[in-house]
Amino acid sequence: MNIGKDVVKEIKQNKVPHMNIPIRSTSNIVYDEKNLCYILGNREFSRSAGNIRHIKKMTQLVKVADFSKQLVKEGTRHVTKRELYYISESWGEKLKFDEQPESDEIVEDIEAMISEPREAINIIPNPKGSIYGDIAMRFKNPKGKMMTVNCLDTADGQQIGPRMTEAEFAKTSANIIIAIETTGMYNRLIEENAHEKFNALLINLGGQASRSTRRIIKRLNEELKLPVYIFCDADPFGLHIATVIISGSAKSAHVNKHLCTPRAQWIGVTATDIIEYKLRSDKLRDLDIKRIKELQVDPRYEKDKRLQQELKVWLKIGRKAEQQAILRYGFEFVVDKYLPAKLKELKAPGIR
Amino acid sequence: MNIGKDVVKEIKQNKVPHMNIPIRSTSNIVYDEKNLCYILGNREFSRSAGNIRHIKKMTQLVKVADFSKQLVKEGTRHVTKRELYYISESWGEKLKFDEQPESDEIVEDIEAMISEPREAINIIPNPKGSIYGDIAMRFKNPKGKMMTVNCLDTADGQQIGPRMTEAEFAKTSANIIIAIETTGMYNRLIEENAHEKFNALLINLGGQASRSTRRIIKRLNEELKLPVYIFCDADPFGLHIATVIISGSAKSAHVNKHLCTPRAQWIGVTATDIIEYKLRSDKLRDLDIKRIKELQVDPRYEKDKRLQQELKVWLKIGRKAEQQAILRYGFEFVVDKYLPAKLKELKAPGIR
Amino acid sequence: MVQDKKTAEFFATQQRDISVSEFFEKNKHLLGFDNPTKALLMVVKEAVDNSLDACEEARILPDIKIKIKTKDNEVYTISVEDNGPGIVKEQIPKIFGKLLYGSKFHKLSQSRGQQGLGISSSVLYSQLTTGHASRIYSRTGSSTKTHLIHMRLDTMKNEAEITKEEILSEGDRNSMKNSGTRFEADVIGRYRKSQGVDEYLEQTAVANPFAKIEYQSPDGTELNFSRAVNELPKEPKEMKPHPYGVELGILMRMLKNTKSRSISNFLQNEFSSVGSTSANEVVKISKIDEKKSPHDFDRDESEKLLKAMQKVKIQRPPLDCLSPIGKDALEKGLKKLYPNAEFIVSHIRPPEVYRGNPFIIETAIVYGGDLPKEDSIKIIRLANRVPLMFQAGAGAANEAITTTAWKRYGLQQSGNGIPSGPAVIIVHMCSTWVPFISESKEAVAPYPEIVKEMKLALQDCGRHLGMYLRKQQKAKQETRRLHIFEDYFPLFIEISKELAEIKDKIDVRPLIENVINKGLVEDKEIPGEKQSRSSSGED
Amino acid sequence: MVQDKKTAEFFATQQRDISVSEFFEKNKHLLGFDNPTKALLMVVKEAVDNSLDACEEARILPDIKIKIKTKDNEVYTISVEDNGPGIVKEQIPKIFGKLLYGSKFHKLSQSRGQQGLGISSSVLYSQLTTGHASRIYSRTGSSTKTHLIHMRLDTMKNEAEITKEEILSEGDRNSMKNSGTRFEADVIGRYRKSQGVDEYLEQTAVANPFAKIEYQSPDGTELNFSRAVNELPKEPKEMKPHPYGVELGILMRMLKNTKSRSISNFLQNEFSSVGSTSANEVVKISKIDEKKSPHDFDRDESEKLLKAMQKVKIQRPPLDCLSPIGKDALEKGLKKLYPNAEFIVSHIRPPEVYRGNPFIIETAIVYGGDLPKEDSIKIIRLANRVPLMFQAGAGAANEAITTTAWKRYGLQQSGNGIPSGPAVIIVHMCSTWVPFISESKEAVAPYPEIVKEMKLALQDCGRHLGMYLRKQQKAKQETRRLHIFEDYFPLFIEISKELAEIKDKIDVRPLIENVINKGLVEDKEIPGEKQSRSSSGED
Repeated sequence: MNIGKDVVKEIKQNKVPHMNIPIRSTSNIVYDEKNLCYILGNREFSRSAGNIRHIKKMTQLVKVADFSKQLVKEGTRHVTKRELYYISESWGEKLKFDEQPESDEIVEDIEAMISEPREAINIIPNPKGSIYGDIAMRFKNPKGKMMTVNCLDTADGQQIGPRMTEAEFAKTSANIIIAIETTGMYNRLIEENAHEKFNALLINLGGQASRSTRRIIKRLNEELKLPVYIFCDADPFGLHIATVIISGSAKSAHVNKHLCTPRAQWIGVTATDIIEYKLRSDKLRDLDIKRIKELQVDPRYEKDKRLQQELKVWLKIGRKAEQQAILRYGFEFVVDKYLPAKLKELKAPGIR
Repeated sequence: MNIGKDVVKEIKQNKVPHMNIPIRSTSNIVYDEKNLCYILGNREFSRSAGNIRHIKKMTQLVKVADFSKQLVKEGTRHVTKRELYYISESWGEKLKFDEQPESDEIVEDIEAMISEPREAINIIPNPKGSIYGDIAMRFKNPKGKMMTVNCLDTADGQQIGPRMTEAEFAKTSANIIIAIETTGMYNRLIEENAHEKFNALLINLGGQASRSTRRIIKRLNEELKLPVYIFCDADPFGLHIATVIISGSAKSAHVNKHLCTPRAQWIGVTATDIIEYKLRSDKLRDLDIKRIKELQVDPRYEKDKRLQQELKVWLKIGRKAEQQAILRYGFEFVVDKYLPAKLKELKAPGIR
Repeated sequence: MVQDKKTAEFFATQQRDISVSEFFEKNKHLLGFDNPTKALLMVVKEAVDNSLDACEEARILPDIKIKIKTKDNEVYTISVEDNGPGIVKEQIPKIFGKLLYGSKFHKLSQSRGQQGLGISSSVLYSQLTTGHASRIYSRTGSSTKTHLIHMRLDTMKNEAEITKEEILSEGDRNSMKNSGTRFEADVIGRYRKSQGVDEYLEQTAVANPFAKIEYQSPDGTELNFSRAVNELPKEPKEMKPHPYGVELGILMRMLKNTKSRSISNFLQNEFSSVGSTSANEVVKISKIDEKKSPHDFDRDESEKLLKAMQKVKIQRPPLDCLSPIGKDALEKGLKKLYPNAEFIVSHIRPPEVYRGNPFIIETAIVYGGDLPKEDSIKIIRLANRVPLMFQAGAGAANEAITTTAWKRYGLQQSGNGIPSGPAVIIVHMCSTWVPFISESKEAVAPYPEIVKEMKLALQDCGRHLGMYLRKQQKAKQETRRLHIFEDYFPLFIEISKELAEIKDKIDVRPLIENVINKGLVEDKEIPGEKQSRSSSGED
Repeated sequence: MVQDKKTAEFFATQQRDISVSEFFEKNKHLLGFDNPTKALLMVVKEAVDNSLDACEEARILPDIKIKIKTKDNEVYTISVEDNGPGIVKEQIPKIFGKLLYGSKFHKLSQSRGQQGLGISSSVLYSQLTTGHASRIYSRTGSSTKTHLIHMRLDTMKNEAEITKEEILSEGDRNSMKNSGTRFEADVIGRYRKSQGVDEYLEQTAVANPFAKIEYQSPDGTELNFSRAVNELPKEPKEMKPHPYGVELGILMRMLKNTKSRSISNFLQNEFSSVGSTSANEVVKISKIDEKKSPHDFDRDESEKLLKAMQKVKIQRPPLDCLSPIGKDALEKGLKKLYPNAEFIVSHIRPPEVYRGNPFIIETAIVYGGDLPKEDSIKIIRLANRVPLMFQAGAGAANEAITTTAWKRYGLQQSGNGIPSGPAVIIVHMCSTWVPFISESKEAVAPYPEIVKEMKLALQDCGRHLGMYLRKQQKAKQETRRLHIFEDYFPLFIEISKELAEIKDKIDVRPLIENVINKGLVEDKEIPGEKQSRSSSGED
């Protein structure tokens, strides 16, 4: 972080200090063919300490940067954005934030300036999700001591929190990762021994994946070369969950390349599955239809024939289903028939 | 469960079979001075197999009862209410449920008839929450094998799922339990080593406590005689979270006595704390005020002088705060000053 | 600036009479000639109303022919012909060429036209916009010949200006076949299908089911309404004013002009519903010398008399002055217009009185068939058998309909709005004096007495509609009852056995037969059965 | 049933004239006498309008006294007195005792009364409800004496019926001091404070800031409006019709009645804005022989002439026939009525034309002071200086106000509703012919040309209001600018040093002084600064 140094340099040259901050609005978001996700373009805007609309924000920005620098140095503490907002009160009247969106914006400005997700400076998102399966994790406990835990030795999986997100992967026998949208289906797969049958790590997303979960999926994929399969509800929201894991969101374009897993694959439940398995379904809402039409022209998926085909089917049948609707065939069907067929189609390793 | 036997008995007597089901509407909810919570009264209504408005529901009820009886026998599977709804499709046109509220109602009818929570028949709520601290848990893994895990040996705590909820408590050094409303504050307390400082198990409620979490708190309290302290936001919703753990909710009057922990205590954040610690606060909404006024006349808390006093203060100041607002005094304040003062006031064991 | 003061004498030279024609010429929008679309309709409407009135008074079953032609979609030639009694030649210039001239104004009786404004204002509008004279053909019987009079209206004098007179020979193609009147005028207008002449004639046919109406529209299509009933309605009688509806100024004038010598005779002769008993009671209460001649009453005595008249209980006005459409005729007319309707009901209220004027409300509802299911219902408003085409939102019918709770009768309604569903509502008011909210007779003023009667009539129709719809509903359910029982009972026993882990064979057929035969299959809700559920759809 | 056919001859005996008084007696709601509350206001309004018209025409600064008394809250005695020129005795029965009589109807000029209906309908209503004669006092100059005439209206003849005549001696307490007219009538009415006489007079004072108005209300309170300006407005001139506003029927009548011998003279003499050039052009385009006498034009030639008149470009009507309140007088009048207002602005539009009638729109906005902050704004609608009290929702002003986007001018507005805030909006239309939507003159018809002018005027007032409100806002911000800079700059450098882990002492004071002295402190947004945020307040 050269933010502070740049300021001091300008002062010493008797200049009014300024800061260049990458623009995060949609106009400056571009698709990166190399990383296969949206990233920020080159455009920046400049804040000047001589502009009274900027000086307070700039002061708060260097304060937040300084604060998180201390956190990183210390090494055991993490704060959420909400905590940061409250802690700012201890900085006095001039520096404290009046509304949380103000501190949130500055955190994002810093992320964009340093080109790293905020987790790197110990400002963490609220954790959500858990992991189950044979993998030993090495993590630093709150007192700084290194410990190891195997995610198969726990009752219902390991909670993905700040320490888990940063853990080292000590050892695993798994071949693949299955990320599951709902807690219900995650528990189902545990109880049906899917982790053994597919030699898999099961990750419970608990709805839209939190940044911690996306980060750990990316790390498992890159560091251990484990292919990732995403198993969601058969609706545009489920598909959205998958696409965010795969290519990130426009909102987080400034940190996408640290969070997304471009080679992850969407298992379904697909629109074709709704027909083929005669799943209990509901009508698509207008919002759903709008979302599908957006995805049809999204540059990230233009060339994905399977996805495009499914989007067409969706519009045609006009219906959506939950992943648990597969239970109409009883408990075992999902691991005995549905997933094997899907994983085979996607050429997952170790599946005949 | 004698439901099936009673039916067969009546048939053999050449009678049209009927079922008596405790009435769960507000008119039949009474306060139980012994268990210190709301329970159902004695009133029941009768369904007759000769009434065409009843016969389908009765048939579905015996089917659900029979289905969960098989789950319990088998011993490794649990279903959520949503899963039950989807699974009912495999029972054919006559028995399947058209809408989830229909199956939910029947599950609750059964709970009321057998006077046990549905967890007892392996129909589980979605798990939420986690535990951190020194306690060894003995649980049965999905393959039926008994395993042990210590909640201190995990990175971010043990997820509270179906297996954790039923686990045996093998060993603990803890003196007390602190249940925390927000994930943010839970992580804060881990990172500030509250579990060591107070010799405590930390339980993350993640908002309103799920039934699994309430159940495990009750078991820890009863089986290990650990006193429970609940640490929430300073608003009527936070207070509500505490009161549901302590005395259950009207909605679950039929199973309250299996879920609530009457001796658990509310730490705060209290209305007085908002003033005393000058916490950042928001205006109470109309709904909040209505809730406070209801609590003032609730028979469960009529005699709780501390609570009544706080309710008065609340109405007077007309404001609410989040528990993280205490961070205005920095990271350590909550474990160095705030909680010690509170626990001392509530006479927690081992606190000077 | 020096102000040049003008004196009262100067102003006196400036003041003069304004003729009623000049007034309405300048204010033609007040008569409904707001714009070309409405003007076209108004001319047709005034002529048709006059024709129907003339036929009905002469006890002739009306046979009305309407033709509208246009070459340029700007100037329209309108022709309305009836088979009525015709008009004697001398009267034609007055009836068609003078505003405020007619036979109905000074009478209290139910009729379409009332104020003697309508047809002459059409002549006025015609000459104002096209400069053409209007043509009136009249034949008073088969023994006379057809007279044709071309005329304009001299607005300054409020008099007809005859430009040409002809007597048509029997062979002339314009000669009338029998007695009757034909009115022809050219106006600048605009023709449109909805809310225009077509709809007006359709509704006129409903209101006058005894009339035959043939219509040729500007685009050449023909619309014919044959008679739904073959009898004229009972002729409404003329009535005298009712004591409860008279104002002091009017009473004073009546006292001055009466031929009665005693006050008791005055009351009995000049008012309706007053017999000798009530007349004497009025005199007694007024404390005026009963021998005093009505002509000698001063203002204060008149006021005493008026107050006394209002204190004494006097019978309602006579009812023979009103002629409603009638339940049978109304329903027949509607059946003709809506041949595919599923259900038609009408209701006629007993006569009521507002401000001394007797009136009767009739309503009807048409349901189902081809009517659109989603739209707001269609409303047909009628006053003395004349359709009201504009200002639907302002009148009494609108208030009565929107303040009625239609949901309970099976129609959709959001808030206090117009209900929606496949239905038409008809509201008819007939009275010796319909209180319109403007001269162009576009809506009935929402007096509470009138709105109340409309609501009562609508509620009665609504109840019948509701009963019909519920009956339809019930029949469907009934057939499903036994079916359900036979379907589920064996399954229930089967699963219960499995749950109880009992393997015995149990034959449930006898029990089923027994229950069905004894009629023990129930279909009712049990108190307490509705379990409270604060939320639903948990995971 | 045997139907007794009635013949045309029989009907001829039934038909007769209807007098205009009889017509309006029966239809008094059309003149605004709908109910006692409104009737009381109408009588005051008609008398005050007449008084103001009389004074203004006679170039006398008006001094009007209104008294309303009641003993029983039922019968009200209304007295309206002015210092105008008085009325010569012979004219009194016609002006007060004949409907449709007056000096304004046949002229095109801006005046309050137009149709000669108002004051005589008050006499009519008075006798109808109380039976009393009305009293008219008149003195035409200090050299003459006060005449007092008691009269009723004979509705059948539409004529005054004088019941008593007096000449008052100078000492009589009812004698007028100078020239003027006093009108007294008794009516059945109901008095209420809001939307009644009090509010009408308040608005009249705004519209006529040169008038002095003294008012004693039925409950005894006195309300006095002194003059805001001491000069009468310019006297509006009478105008001839404009060629663009004439209809064929009218043109034909004008051709017949003209004294001009040639068609070119006819056009120049009988119409406004037509000179010899345009007259000749019209004749040329019409292709009619220019020597033809106007009296010899037939219908088709008249039509050709009319079409030619509409093709030729003719100047606007003359503007001296209009007399707006004027920016200065209007603002002064408002300042008197709202002495604590924070801001008053008015705007007067250049004259415009609808259907050949010239008109001017004036608007004003009063802001702040004691006006309620949360309510809908108050709207004062004026037409030819007369307040319009009813049917606020129907008229042009309402349409203009609700379709204007007020938010940008600093007033609250939800959807297309009446804006809210501490403001009053005044909309005045003056014209030689105001198109009312009914005779009772309750609202101006929303013709597009009129609504457009109203909107333009309102938008101008709105812009000034908006500028004022923004200026107020800006001044506050300015003072905070430097303060912020001096506050934060040293802190910013301090923390930056800490972040850079640089311990050097840096004196930033010179840089601060430098920036401030060179005026380099900025206050502007940078493009791109608004970072997109789809959500906020994450945990």
